[in-house]
Amino acid sequence: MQMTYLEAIADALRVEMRRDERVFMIGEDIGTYGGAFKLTKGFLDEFGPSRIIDAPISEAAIIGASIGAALNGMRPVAEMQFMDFVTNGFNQIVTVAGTTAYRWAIPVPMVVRGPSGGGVGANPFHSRNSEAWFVHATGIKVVCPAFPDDAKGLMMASIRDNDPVVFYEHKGLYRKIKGDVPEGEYIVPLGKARVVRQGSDVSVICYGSAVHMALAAAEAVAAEGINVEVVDIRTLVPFDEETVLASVRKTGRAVVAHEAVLTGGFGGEIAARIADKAFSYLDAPVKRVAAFDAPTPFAPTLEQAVLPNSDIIANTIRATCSF
Amino acid sequence: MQMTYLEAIADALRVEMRRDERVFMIGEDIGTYGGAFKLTKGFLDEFGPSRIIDAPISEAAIIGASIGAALNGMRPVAEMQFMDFVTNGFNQIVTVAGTTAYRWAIPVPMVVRGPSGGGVGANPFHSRNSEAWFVHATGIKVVCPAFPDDAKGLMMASIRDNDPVVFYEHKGLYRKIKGDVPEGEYIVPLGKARVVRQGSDVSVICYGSAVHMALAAAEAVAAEGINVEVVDIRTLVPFDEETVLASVRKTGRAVVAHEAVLTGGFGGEIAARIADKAFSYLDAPVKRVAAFDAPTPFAPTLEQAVLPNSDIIANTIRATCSF
Amino acid sequence: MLRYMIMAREFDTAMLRLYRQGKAFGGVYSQLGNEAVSVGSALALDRTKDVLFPMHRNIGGHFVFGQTLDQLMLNHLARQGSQMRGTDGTGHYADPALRIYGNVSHLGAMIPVAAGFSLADKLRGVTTVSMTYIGDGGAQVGEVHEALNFASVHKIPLILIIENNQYAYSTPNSMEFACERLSDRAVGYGMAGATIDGTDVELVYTTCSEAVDHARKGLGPTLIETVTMRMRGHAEHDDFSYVPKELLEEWSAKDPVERYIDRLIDDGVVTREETDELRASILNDMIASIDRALEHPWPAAEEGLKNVFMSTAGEGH
Amino acid sequence: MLRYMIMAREFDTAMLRLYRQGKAFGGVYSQLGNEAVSVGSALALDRTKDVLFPMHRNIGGHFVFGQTLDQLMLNHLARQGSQMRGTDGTGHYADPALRIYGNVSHLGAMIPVAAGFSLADKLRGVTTVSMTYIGDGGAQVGEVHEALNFASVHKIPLILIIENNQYAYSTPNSMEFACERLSDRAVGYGMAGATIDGTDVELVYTTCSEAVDHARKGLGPTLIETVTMRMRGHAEHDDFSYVPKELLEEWSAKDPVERYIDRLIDDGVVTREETDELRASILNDMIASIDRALEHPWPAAEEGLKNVFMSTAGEGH
Ligand SMILES: Cc1ncc(C[n+]2csc(CCOP(=O)(O)OP(=O)(O)O)c2C)c(N)n1
Ligand SMILES: Cc1ncc(C[n+]2csc(CCOP(=O)(O)OP(=O)(O)O)c2C)c(N)n1
Ligand SMILES: [Mg+2]
Ligand SMILES: [Mg+2]
Repeated sequence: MQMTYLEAIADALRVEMRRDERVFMIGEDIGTYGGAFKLTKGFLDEFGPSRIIDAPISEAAIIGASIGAALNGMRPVAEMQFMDFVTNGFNQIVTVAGTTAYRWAIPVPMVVRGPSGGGVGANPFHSRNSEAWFVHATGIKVVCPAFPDDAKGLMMASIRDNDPVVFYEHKGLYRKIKGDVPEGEYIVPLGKARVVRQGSDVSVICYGSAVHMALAAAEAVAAEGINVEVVDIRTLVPFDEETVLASVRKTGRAVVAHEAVLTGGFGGEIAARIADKAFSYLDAPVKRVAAFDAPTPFAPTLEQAVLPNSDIIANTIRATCSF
Repeated sequence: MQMTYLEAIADALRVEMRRDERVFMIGEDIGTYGGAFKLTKGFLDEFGPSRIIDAPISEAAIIGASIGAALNGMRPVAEMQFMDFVTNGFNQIVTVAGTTAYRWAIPVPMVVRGPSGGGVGANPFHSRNSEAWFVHATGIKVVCPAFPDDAKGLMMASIRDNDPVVFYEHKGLYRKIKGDVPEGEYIVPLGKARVVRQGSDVSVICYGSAVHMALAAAEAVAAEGINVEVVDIRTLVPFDEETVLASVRKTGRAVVAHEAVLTGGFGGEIAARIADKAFSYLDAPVKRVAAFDAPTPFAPTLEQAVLPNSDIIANTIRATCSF
Repeated sequence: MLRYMIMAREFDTAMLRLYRQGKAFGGVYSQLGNEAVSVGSALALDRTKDVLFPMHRNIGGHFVFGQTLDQLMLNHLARQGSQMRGTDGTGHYADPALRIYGNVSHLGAMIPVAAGFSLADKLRGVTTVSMTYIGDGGAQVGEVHEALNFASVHKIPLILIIENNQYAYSTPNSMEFACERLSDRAVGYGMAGATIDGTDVELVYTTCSEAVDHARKGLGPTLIETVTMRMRGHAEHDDFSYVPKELLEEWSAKDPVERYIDRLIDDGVVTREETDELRASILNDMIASIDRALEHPWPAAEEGLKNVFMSTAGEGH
Repeated sequence: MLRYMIMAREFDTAMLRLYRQGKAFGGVYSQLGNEAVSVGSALALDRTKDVLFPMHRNIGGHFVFGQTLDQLMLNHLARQGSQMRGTDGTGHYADPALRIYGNVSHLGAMIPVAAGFSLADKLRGVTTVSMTYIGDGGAQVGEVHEALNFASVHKIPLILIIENNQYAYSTPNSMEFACERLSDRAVGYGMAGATIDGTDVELVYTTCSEAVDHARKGLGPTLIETVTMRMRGHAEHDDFSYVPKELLEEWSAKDPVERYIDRLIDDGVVTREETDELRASILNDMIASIDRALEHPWPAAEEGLKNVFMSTAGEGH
C-alpha cells in the first residue's frame, strides 16, 4: 500500500496498539489535536484517553513516566513534539533508561520518538539531528529510518524491543517521501543495514535524510559511469558493521554521509571502523559529508549553506573515485 | 612549583579571581564546605559569598544563571559536583549557551567544570566521560587536561575565552598526578595539542586519563624497541588537527585512546580524520582503545574489565607496529 | 500606553495579512488577547536600567523598549540586515543596546538565564530587574522551578509573568496543571505572587510596578499570573477548533485593546475618531515596514558559516 | 515497627563499624535521625500491592519490604551474588519480587519514574501506590516539579516524602529554598500536603496511611515534608563541622529510635532489657551478615561486559 513516511509511522503505531494492550502513547498535544504533525490523528478516538495521554509540557516527566511504566510491564511510546526538546528529558534517557538493563537486568521497553532534522525552514531549535548523543550514551538503541516501509517496520521492531529506543523521524521526509508499505504486522529487525542501491565503484554509507541525497547523487554520477552502492544503515545502535564492511570491501571506496553536523557525528564512528577494518581494501580515503558545524539556521539561504546536499555528495563521490 | 592536578586547577581559579572581578564561581557546596573534593577550600574566606555562590541543587539553574551572568559581562565558573550531573543542565548548555554566539553575536564567556571519569570505584553515576556529547553540540569548547600545568594553563585560558567551555577534570588525577606548575598567570591556549613524548614508530593520540595510560604503555614497549610518540590533544574543541596529522605522517601508525566508551566517542572523530587526511602515510590501520560500551560499574573487578588501561594500549601498539 | 497597545494589535493584523498572502516564513504566533500583559508589564520597567526577556506573544514589549518597526520586521522575517543575520527569526533576537534578550524555542529555558542576568548586576551592587514570561503550559517545565527557587533564595530581582491564556497549543489548563491559580506556586518558593486579569492593561501595569518596587527594595522575585485568552490558534496553521466557541465569545467581550480604548473614550481622553486614525496609521506604517523588509534579500549564505564561536582565545568583550 | 526501627539504627552502627575498619567501599550514608521516616512510611504501604522507591537514607524501608539481611549486605557491598552483579552498590538495587526499586545518584530522577510505575497500573485499572523520597536539597531539582505536576494532573497515586534533615550535604535549608515549609509546594500542584515531625514514627505512619488512603480513593498524590536532622555527615568522609553543635544536641533529644523505645517502655509494651537485647541481637546478625558478604569475592570481571542491553529483538518479558 502506498503511504507517506508519516502515514507509515502512524500505521505502525496503530497496528501495535491494536495488537498489544501494553502499548500506549504519551506526549504533548497528541490526543485531541492529533499531534503537531497530525501523526496521531484519530488515535484518541480509537484508543481513548488512557492510551493516548496528553501530558503537560514536561519532557522529563514524559520520559521518566514512560520508564516507570516500562519497568511495570508496559510498552510506552513517548512523543517529543520536536526531537529538539529531548534535551529537556536528556537526563532521564541517559541516566535512567540507558543504565537500567545493566544495573537491574529489568527491561525498559520504551520508544522515544519525534520529528528531527532540518531543511524545512524551521529554526535552530526545531531542526537538530542529535542521534549521536544517544549512540554514545550506552544502553540506548538509536533508529533513523529513511523510507516509509522501514519507518513502519523499524517502529514495530522498536516497540517490541526490550530496550529503550530513541526513534528519529525526519520531518522533511514526513510528507515528501511515499512508498509501498506492507499492511498489518511488518517488522524490520533493528541492527540490519539495507543496501538501497547496488553498485561497484564506491559505497555511500548513510542514514535518514542523507539516504535520499545519496540516491540523487548516485543518479547524478551514474551518467559519468560511476556506479554507486548506497547503504542505508537504518539503525545506529545496533550498528550493522558487517553489511557496511562487506560493501566497502567490494567497492574499495567509501563516502559516509549524514545530515547531522560533522564533528563528533556518527559518521566519524563509521569512517573510523571502515578505515580500521577494511584498511587493506581501501583505494581511497574515507570521506565524510555532513552539516557544517553550526546550529541549523532559519533563513533558507543560510540553511542551504549549512546542510549537506546531493551535489556535495556527488562531488565527494567524484573526488573519491578519482583519488 | 610542585602541585597536584587539583591544586593546579584551584590555583588557576584563584589567580583569575584575583585578577578579574568579573570571574565568580557558582555551584553546590563550594563555599563553606570548599567543594566535594575540597578544590575551593579557602575560596569563600578570600572572595566572599557574592563571588563564591553556594547554589541549591539545581544544575539547570546554575548553568542558566551562569549564561545570564555571562551575557551581562561576567565570567562565571560553574561547578558540577560531579560532571555526571551536567545531564540535568544539558539543555542549558546545548540549547542556550552553544547557540548564542551564532544567533546573537554576544559572547557567553563561561566555564562549566567538574570532576569526571572512572577508575576510582565510584558508580555508574559518578564516573561518566561525557565530553563527546558537547563536541557534537556546536558552539561549545571542550577541554580535558591530563597534567597539572596544562590543567592550570587551560583553565586560565578557558576563563578568558569568549565562548562557553566545558572543562573536564579527571577525578582520578586530582591527587595522583603532581607536576611542576608555573606560578601566577599561565596560559595554555585552547586548541593546541602537546607532544608529551617524542617517538618515531607509532603515534598514540589521546587526552585526559588516557595520556597517563599511553605514557605507561610507551615505557612498556620501549624495551621491545618500539619508539612511541604520545600526543595529548588537551582540547577536543578546538581540535589541533595539524599536530596530530604531523605526528602520524611522521610515524605512519596511529593508536587513538580515551577513557570514554568506544562507540560514538571522540576517538572515532580523530581516527576518521587521520584515516582521511593522512591516508597515504598510513602503514597500518588506525586502532582505537576506549572503554567497553557500558556504564562504568561499581565493583573494582568489573570496573577494571570495562575501562581501558596501559596494557591494552601497549598490546594495541604492538599489534599496530607488527601490522 | 495606547500607542503600544495599538501597535501590539496591529502588528498582529499585519502579520496575519502576510500569512494569508503566503509570504510569512516560519510560525506566526498571534498576540491577540495578550496585548495588555505585554505592554503593561514592559511599561512598568525602567528601560534604561531594567531588562526584558520577552516570549513569543510579547511583541508589545519590544515596542515599549524602543524597537523600531523596521528593525523588528527585519528580525521577524530574518532578512538581510536583521540583527541575527538570518540565523533565527521571529522574536528570538537580542538587542543589547535596547536591553531586550529574546527567547529560544525551548520553553522555560531563558528563565534561569534572566535570573543570571540580574544576578550579575547584583554582584556589582546594582539592581537590574529582569522581566520575563512563560505560558500556562511552559510553566510545567523543570527549569522554571529551578529558576524561581534559585531566584528566591538569592533574592534576585526577577519578575516572572505566567501568561495563562487557557491553552498550551491544544492543551487546556486542566491537562497542564491541577492547582487553582498558577501564582499559588509563589508560596512554595517563598516569593511574592498574584493572579490578575490580564486583559486590563492598567491593572497589569500597577501590579507589575509593585513587583518592580519590591524587587528594587531587594525583596526578591515575584510571580504574577495574568489570566487572558489566546484568541487565535497556537500559530496560524492551527484552526483551534478544540476551543469552544462560547469561550472565545466570552473573552472577546474583554478584548484588552478595545476595552482600554473604550475606557479612554469614556474618560474623555481620546475620541473614537482619534483612535481609529491612530490604528489605521500604525497599521499602514507596519505594512510599509513589512514591505520594506521584504525588499531585503535573504541574508548572504556565508553568514551561515560564521560566528559559531566568538573567538578562539582572547579576553574581555 | 520496633524491630524495623532498631534494624534501621543498627544497620548504621554496623556500616559505621565497617567504615572505621576501612572495609567499606563507596559512600556510607548514615540513616541516623531518619529511621522513623523510612520505617513509618514504608509500613503505611501494602507491600503486596504497593511499591517502594527508596532513597539513600531509607534502608529501614528495605527491611519493611522484606529484604533479607544477607541480600541487602551483598547488594550494599556489591559482592558476588548481589542483585546488581556488582554493576552498582549501596541502596541502588531493584528487587521486583519485593517491589523495591532503588534510586540512582541523580537526585530527583526517579520521581517521574515512580509516577510512571503507578501510571502503568492505573491504565490497567489497578491502584498501586508508589512511595518515594527526596531530600531538602534534592527537592530543588527540576524533575521533581515536573513529576509532581504530572502526577497531580493525572491523579496518580504517588506519595513523595521530602526528608527535610536541615542539610543538603553542607548546604543549610536557608540556601536551598526560601519557603516556610516544603509542603507549601503542594498547593502549587493542587495536591494534598503536610509537614510533620519526622522523628515520631507513629505520626509518620498515620500521616502516610492517610496519604495512602487518599491515593487509593483516586484522589491523587500527596507531598509530605518530614522534619528531622541528619545526625552525621553527608557520608562518612564528611566531618560535618559546618553543623552547629547546639543543633545536633537539640535534635539528639528527639532521637527517633530512643524516643519510640521510651514510649513503648512507658506504655509497658516492652522493657528496657528486652529492647537492649533486641538491639544487641540485631546488631550481631548484621555483623554476621556483613562478614558473610565480605567472604563473597567481588563479582567476576566478565559481569561488567554483560547486559548493557536486554535483547536485540524479542517480545514481552
Ligand atoms: C520544552 C518545550 N517543549 C515543547 C515545546 C513545543 N511547544 C511550543 S509552544 C507550545 C505550547 C506553549 O503553550 P504555553 O506555554 O501555554 O504558551 P502559549 O503559546 O499559550 O502562549 C509547545 C508545546 C517547546 N517549545 N518547548
Ligand atoms: C542532580 C544531582 N546534583 C548533585 C548531586 C550530588 N549530591 C549527592 S547527595 C547531595 C546532597 C543531598 O541533600 P538532600 O537532598 O538534602 O538529601 P540528604 O543527603 O540530606 O538526605 C548532593 C548535592 C546529585 N547526586 N544529584
Ligand atoms: Mg498558553
Ligand atoms: Mg538533606
